[in-house]
Amino acid sequence: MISLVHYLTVAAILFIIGVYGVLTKRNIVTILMSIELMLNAVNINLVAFSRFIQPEVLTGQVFSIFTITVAASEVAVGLALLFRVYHDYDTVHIDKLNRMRW
Amino acid sequence: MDHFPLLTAIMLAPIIGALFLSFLPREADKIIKMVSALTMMVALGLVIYAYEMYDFNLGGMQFVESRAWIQDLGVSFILGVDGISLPMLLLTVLIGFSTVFASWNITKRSKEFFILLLILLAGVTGTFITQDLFIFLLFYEMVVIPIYIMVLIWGSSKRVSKEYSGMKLTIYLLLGSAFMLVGIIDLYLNAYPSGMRTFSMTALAQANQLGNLSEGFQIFTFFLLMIGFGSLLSMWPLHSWSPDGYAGAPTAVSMIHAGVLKKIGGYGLIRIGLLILPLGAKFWAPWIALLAVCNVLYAGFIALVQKDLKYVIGYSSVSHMGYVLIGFAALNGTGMNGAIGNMFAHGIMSALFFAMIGYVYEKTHTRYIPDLGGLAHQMPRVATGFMLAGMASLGLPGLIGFIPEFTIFVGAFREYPVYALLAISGIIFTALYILRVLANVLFGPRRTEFDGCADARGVELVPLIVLGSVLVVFGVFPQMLMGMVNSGVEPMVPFLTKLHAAPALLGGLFR
Amino acid sequence: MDDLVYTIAFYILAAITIASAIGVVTKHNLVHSALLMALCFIGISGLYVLLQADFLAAVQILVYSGAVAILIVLGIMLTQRRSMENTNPNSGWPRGAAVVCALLFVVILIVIAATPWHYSSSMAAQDTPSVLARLLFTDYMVAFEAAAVLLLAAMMGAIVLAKGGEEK
Amino acid sequence: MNITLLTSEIAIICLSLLIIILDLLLPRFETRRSLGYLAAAGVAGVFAYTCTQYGVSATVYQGLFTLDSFALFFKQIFLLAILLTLLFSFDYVEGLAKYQGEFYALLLLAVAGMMIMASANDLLTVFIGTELMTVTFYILVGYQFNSSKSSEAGMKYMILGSVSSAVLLYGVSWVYGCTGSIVFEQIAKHANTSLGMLFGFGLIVAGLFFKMALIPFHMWAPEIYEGAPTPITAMLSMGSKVAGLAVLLRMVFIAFVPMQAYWGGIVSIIAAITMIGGTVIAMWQTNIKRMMAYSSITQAGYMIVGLLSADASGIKSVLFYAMLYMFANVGVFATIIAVKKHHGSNEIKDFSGLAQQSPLLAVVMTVSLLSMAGIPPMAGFAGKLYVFSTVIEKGYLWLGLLGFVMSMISVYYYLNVTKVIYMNEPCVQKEFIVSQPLRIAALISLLATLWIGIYPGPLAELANTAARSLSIL
Amino acid sequence: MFNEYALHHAWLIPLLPAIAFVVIGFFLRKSPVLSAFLAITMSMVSFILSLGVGYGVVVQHITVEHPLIDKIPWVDIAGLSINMGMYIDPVSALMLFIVTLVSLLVQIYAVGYMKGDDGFGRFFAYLSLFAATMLGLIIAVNFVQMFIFWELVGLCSYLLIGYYFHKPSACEASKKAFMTTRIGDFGLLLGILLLQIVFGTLDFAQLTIAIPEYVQQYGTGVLTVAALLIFAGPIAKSGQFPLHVWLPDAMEGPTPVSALIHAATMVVAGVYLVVRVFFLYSMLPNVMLIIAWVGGFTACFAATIAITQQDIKRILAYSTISQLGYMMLALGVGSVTASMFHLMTHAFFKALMFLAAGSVMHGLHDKGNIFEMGGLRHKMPITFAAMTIGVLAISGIPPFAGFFSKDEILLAVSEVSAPLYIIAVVTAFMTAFYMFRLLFLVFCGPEKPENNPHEAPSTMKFSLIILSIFAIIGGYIPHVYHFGEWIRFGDASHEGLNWTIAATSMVLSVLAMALAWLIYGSGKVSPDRLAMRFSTLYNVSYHKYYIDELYLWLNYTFVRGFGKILYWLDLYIVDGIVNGLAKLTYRMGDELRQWQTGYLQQYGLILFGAILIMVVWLVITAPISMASLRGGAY
Repeated sequence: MISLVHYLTVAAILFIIGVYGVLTKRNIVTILMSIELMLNAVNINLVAFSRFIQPEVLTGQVFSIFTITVAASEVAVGLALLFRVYHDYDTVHIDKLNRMRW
Repeated sequence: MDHFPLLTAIMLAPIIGALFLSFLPREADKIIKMVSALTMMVALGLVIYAYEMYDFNLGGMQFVESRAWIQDLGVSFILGVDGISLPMLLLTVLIGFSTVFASWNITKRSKEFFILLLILLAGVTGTFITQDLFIFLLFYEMVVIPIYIMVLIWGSSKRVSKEYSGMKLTIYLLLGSAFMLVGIIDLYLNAYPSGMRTFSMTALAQANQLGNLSEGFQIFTFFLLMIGFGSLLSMWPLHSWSPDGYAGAPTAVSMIHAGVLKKIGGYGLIRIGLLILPLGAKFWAPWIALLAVCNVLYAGFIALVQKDLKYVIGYSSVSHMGYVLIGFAALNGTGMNGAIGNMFAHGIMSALFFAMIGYVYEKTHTRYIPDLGGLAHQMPRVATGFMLAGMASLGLPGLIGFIPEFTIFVGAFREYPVYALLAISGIIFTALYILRVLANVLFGPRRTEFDGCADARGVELVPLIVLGSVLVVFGVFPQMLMGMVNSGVEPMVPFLTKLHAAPALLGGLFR
Repeated sequence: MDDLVYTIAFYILAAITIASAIGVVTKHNLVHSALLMALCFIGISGLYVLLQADFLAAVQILVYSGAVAILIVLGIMLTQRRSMENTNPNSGWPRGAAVVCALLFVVILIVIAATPWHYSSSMAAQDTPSVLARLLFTDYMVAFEAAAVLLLAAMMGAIVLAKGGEEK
Repeated sequence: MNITLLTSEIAIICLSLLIIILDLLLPRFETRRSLGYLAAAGVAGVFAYTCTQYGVSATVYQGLFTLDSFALFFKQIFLLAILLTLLFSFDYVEGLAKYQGEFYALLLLAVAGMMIMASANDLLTVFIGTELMTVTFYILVGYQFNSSKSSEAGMKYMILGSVSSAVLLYGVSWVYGCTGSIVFEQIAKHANTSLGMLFGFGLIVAGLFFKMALIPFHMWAPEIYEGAPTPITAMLSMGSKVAGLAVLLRMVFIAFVPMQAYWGGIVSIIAAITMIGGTVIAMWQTNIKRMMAYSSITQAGYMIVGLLSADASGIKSVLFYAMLYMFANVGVFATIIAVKKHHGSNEIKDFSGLAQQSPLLAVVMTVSLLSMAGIPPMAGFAGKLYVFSTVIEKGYLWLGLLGFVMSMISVYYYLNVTKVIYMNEPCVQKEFIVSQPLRIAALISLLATLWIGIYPGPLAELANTAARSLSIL
Repeated sequence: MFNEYALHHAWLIPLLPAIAFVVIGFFLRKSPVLSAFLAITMSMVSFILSLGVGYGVVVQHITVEHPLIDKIPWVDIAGLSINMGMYIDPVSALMLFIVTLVSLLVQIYAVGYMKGDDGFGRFFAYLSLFAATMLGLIIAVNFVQMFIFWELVGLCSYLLIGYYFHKPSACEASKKAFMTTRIGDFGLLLGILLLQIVFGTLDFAQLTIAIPEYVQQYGTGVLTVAALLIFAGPIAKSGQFPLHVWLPDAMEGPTPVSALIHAATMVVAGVYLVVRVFFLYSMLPNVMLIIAWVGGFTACFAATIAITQQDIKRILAYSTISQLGYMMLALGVGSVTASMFHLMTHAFFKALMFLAAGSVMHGLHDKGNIFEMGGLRHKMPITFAAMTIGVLAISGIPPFAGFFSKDEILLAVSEVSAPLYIIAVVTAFMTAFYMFRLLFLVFCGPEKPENNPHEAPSTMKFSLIILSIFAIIGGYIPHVYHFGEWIRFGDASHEGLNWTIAATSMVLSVLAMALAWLIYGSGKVSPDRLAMRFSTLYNVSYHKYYIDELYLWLNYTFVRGFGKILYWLDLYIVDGIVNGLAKLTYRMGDELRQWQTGYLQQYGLILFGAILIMVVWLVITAPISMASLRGGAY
């Protein structure tokens, strides 16, 4: 029987993969993708909770819709910033971005 | 007198002066100085008036003004002076007045200088007249920053850079005050239960009688206060800001700092430490006495080997604060009288000293003792000032320093014979370093390189005349000072007697 | 029987999702990563279906697998002018990251396991789009409007940034 | 359903839209200064309007959006912040290559986000408000097109910000899962202390701590502060941080009341680390904006101390502190902008001789910095007194002591700036121009800082009202 | 009546010179004539008043037991009240007389002596101040007043020794004088404080009553300590061993000063103090013995040094120390009369000798070495006569003043202790010897051609003559008119001479004179060869037993060394800790900022690490905290 726990576990794995991607990938695009993975993990969580805890009220799903919206706008802004960075630094590698430190 | 807010006027005079100055063009050098002088003259006049009008028979707080200030904290804007604060106030304006003239020759960015000076003076003035701890704190640190800036711009130093000494002075005192702040907050929170809280010193002073402050609490909180006020008073070993700081500071700042600011430490110890936390004071008094002896002897010995004039006086003032501390630690009426009197006396003499050093430095461009000599030939008036200050410093009778010191010794000897003995031996070392300075700077063969150095004249003489005459007049008629001080201390005497009778560490009568 | 199908479907979808997610962060070719991401999103939308969130599943496919994935690919196109080989390298502190992630994962698992879940026995809402719509335009009005403003801001910002960066 | 409660938010958003439209209509060669004035005037109007709303305590949309004195207080902080920021950044915006109109519009949208955060009474509105603010800030941080630092900062902020949003969301999902609701009161009703709840709570708090840039969630702040356009830096440190605080306060004191026993330890330790770390690192900074970043980190440390007391006086102290912190920031950033305009860079050494070139700004800078350091009679002192007296009352004497010691140590780096301002001679001998709006902003900050410091009564009363309106207390 | 008036206005006596000081100091410094005139006038009035006081004391039968006291409150605070006033009894009346007389004469003398000096006005201001303070000391009614003026005379001494402040040696000497007396004052102050603690009062009159009662009740333990501490003051002020070192150096001051302060008046303040508090000392026989031995030893010790000294004023200075020792000795054996008598005669003849020496130096352009002088009797007859009278007086040749007073002392000593008596007699012999040595070397023998001496101006001569008269008759007349009846404190006064003792001392004096003539006058025995012969003794004596060197070394090694050590401590330990803490904080900032590498992913790592820790913390503390929260909703 697939229960809430399964979904939560899938979401957790997805979330962790996202975190791992953010922490290790050098390419900003991948990092953005990893962030999307994290947000999707959240969505799975929300929808699963919505389904198993409160199926009659769709709060979790509503929340997910907003999450998706926000994620989309973040990606848009992120990519726009990516162009700027690429323009200024001629690279999309995050570890080249350390002109400011200490 | 019911209607005219005398104390507010005294406090506001410098602030208004500073505001006025800020609208003057910066080229109007003379006018700026005149305005500053006028401001301080008004303040001085008002304080002298207050001093004269103070009713000895009535005693206690007079000229009280009270306004609600911050309801939810229990802060009210209470001003008032008694026999303890009035001499301090007089000291402040006397020195303040003198500093204006001691800085008369400052031409570099004079507008800023005098604005800062007046703010500084307003801050110190406020500290002494307020009877509310919150307002006290407001004024307490108001002075730190002007001092720092003044050290930076107009200061000078030899052994260490003035940036260093200014920063050290500032941070050291602020750190000390951090402890004090915590202590005061702690006190504030515990003195009265929530809802009745107040910062009023008089109300807080009653908390102990009501039994709101346990002995352990008092001991702990007094310790915090002791760190704060002790570092301002340059209590050993919290003194090391003092010589460096004075060395770096311009004349006016050294005068005010050594003359008045240090006294806030002593004043706070008495007004806040002792009156509010008597059991804490009693617990720590022997330790304070011990540290006081360290102050006297340690700093005295060090002053002996200094080569920079300001360092000598810097260490000397540390040494003198030892007397104040031991007088305080005696926790009896006599010692307290002496401590307060000595704060006044030391203020006047150290200010005079610094003023004279300022002149010498201004004219000769050196404060290095081996480079100086025979200045009495070229500058007899400055030499006179030096002599006066030096003699007062070594406790010569007939000058202001003697009676307070004597009083302290009488008070302290009773409680701590051994400490007092050691502290009194300080008079020998004081004489040793003071005479050494006087001999090496003023006397000796005429040096041709100083022939061009003019003696103080005109307005430059004002500090010498004002401080010098106070030095002598209060020395010859000490009752003028001690009577006032005593009127403040007298009401404390039964309290102190009771404190002595209270069994240590148990609370007894004071529970 | 239904349960079994449901279970099998879940595991398949979960496997697709996770495998493709792993692929996203391990592939050395950026384009592959992007495509795998789209796959992952499709898998997730499948999970939504299993969770009876059909509207959301549709949105997921439209927005994520469609718009976002295309946006990402566009980003790749615009910034990656050379070969796609090895465009997605690791950097920095993979070991540290692995440790932190592993620990975090363990913690999450513990939390999942240790939390007592109170399942609701009531039926899932039917006709989710209309319920959602009602919710969006009544209770969550403020959030909805704010999200709209957010989208506007993001759009405007994206344009400004991209153009501003180009025409410096 | 009382839609008028939303008036100020709607007004700000409309103002923003109006500016966008006008920007399109205005001829190309025209400077967008007029739009700035319009924005400022509009904000001032809204601010005036909000003043009339005190005493209101009502909710709309099933309690998801609430307007009480607490929210109003924060809104006023944001409005004042943006108003003053606008005043001192006209010159700066004029220096931007283009898209000046959008700059104002986006700034207003960010403020709208903050205002929504202040009023939000459920996790979703909180989230959307936060995102509206942060996403706008991502854009604005990268707004300086001629500076690679700006784009770098924008990128980094975007990545870390999104990650932290994701973390926050993950936490939200857990809280939702454990309580079945996202409305604060409901959460409080259903709150338990199961691991899932704690986990979710932890993640949410971490996300908010990130917004407030508390150590160790602060790593983004220095770079972003340094790289961002100065008005944005100002708004980041005033708005973003304070908005995070607003949410945190409401959340912690309404939704997570049953978990009070848990946050004490964490908050006290993080506050301590933040105060220490921010202070000691700031000593080494040579860039004024970067220094201000660390400074604001430290300040955030002071602010969350008030959380520990977990009662109205604690909240009051935090509110009080937030307000004066805003004023101090205005003074500092106004001066930074003026100096930047003069010297073209943000190094501390560029402040050389400011005292002679512009005594007013020198004073404003000094007073503001010292207010942050908590030196009387500046406002910061009263703020610290409030904050630390509430926690000392709760027995955190060590924290109070640490706080005061650290604030005194922080004087070191603040004074280093003062030193440069006063001691050094001006290094560039050209006329130092201070525009009138900037002067006004600086003056307001100066007077407010001194006024609050000397006579904190009225503000304290206001903060008290605001704090008490958090109904659960 | 005048004496009534004088008695009740005795406070005017110190006040008038004080006024002179203020007026001269502030207004007349630039005008020599006016300042001298004012100072002398004031001194004159003071002198007349003190004559009136003396007369009043005699006719109104004011005795030591029943003094005339008048006082006003000066400081009145909790736990301490101090009065200022006047305490007139025969002793103080006598002292007033001596001091006003000598100071008047010295001022007159100084008009001539200081002529043309740059600081003429300053000099007279100082002299007036000194007169004021010394007179204030004399009429002190309590210890505090005594101490105040005690210190102030020290100040005047300091100022006047350092009068030629361009001379480094004068500066050093003045410093030394102040410092040495300060050490004594430290003891004095402690003693005073002890009395204040024990009795709650410092008033002489009250103590006179209180002390015997106290001794009866509690014994003498504390009082002994107090008395010894108080005696430290006189030791320093009156140049007793071991604090005598400042007095010879004090001769750097102008000669009138040496005459006035360091011979006749200030240095006897110590003696006067002991007399004034004799009510205390008389209770403590042990302390008295100590005083006697200190005095005796000092007398002899200083005489041995004086024998080899070459500077005219130094010889006189050591002689002064020696004579002061005599006075102390007399006090120690309990004879106030003898001590005060000798104090008076000594004031006359020692002032006379100093003034004469000043005249000599004035004539020789400030040359001081007696071996470079000679044959001055021709050119300076008046000075010669004055000096001769002084020498005869000090040597105890009748009928000069010294004979009577010295005899009184020897008599008193002989009754108490034989060893002390022998010491005293030996001292008397040595005194006569070195005094005649001085006389012969300076005035007899051949004239030195390089000297071009001239007699002193008339003002100087006037003072010399007056003092000569006093040096001649100052012993005999009091002796005849019952000095001992008048000034006594319970001790036996010796009416008439003990001829055995008188004859012994006289014979010894004559022998000493003869010996001096043999060596220095006639040149029969070469002094150099004697010096070679007893080179060790000679060197020790010539170098004053190396005590100065010892003190210098002690000061340098211990005081300054200690100061240096403490300074090091202050710089590197006390301040070092402060700076160290500051540096530590600063370094900590450096370490911490290294984390801020600019690498985003590191930031992320830290972020998630922190989240992890925080969450784990929450989860771990959950079970612990749960206990208190168990039973929550849901």
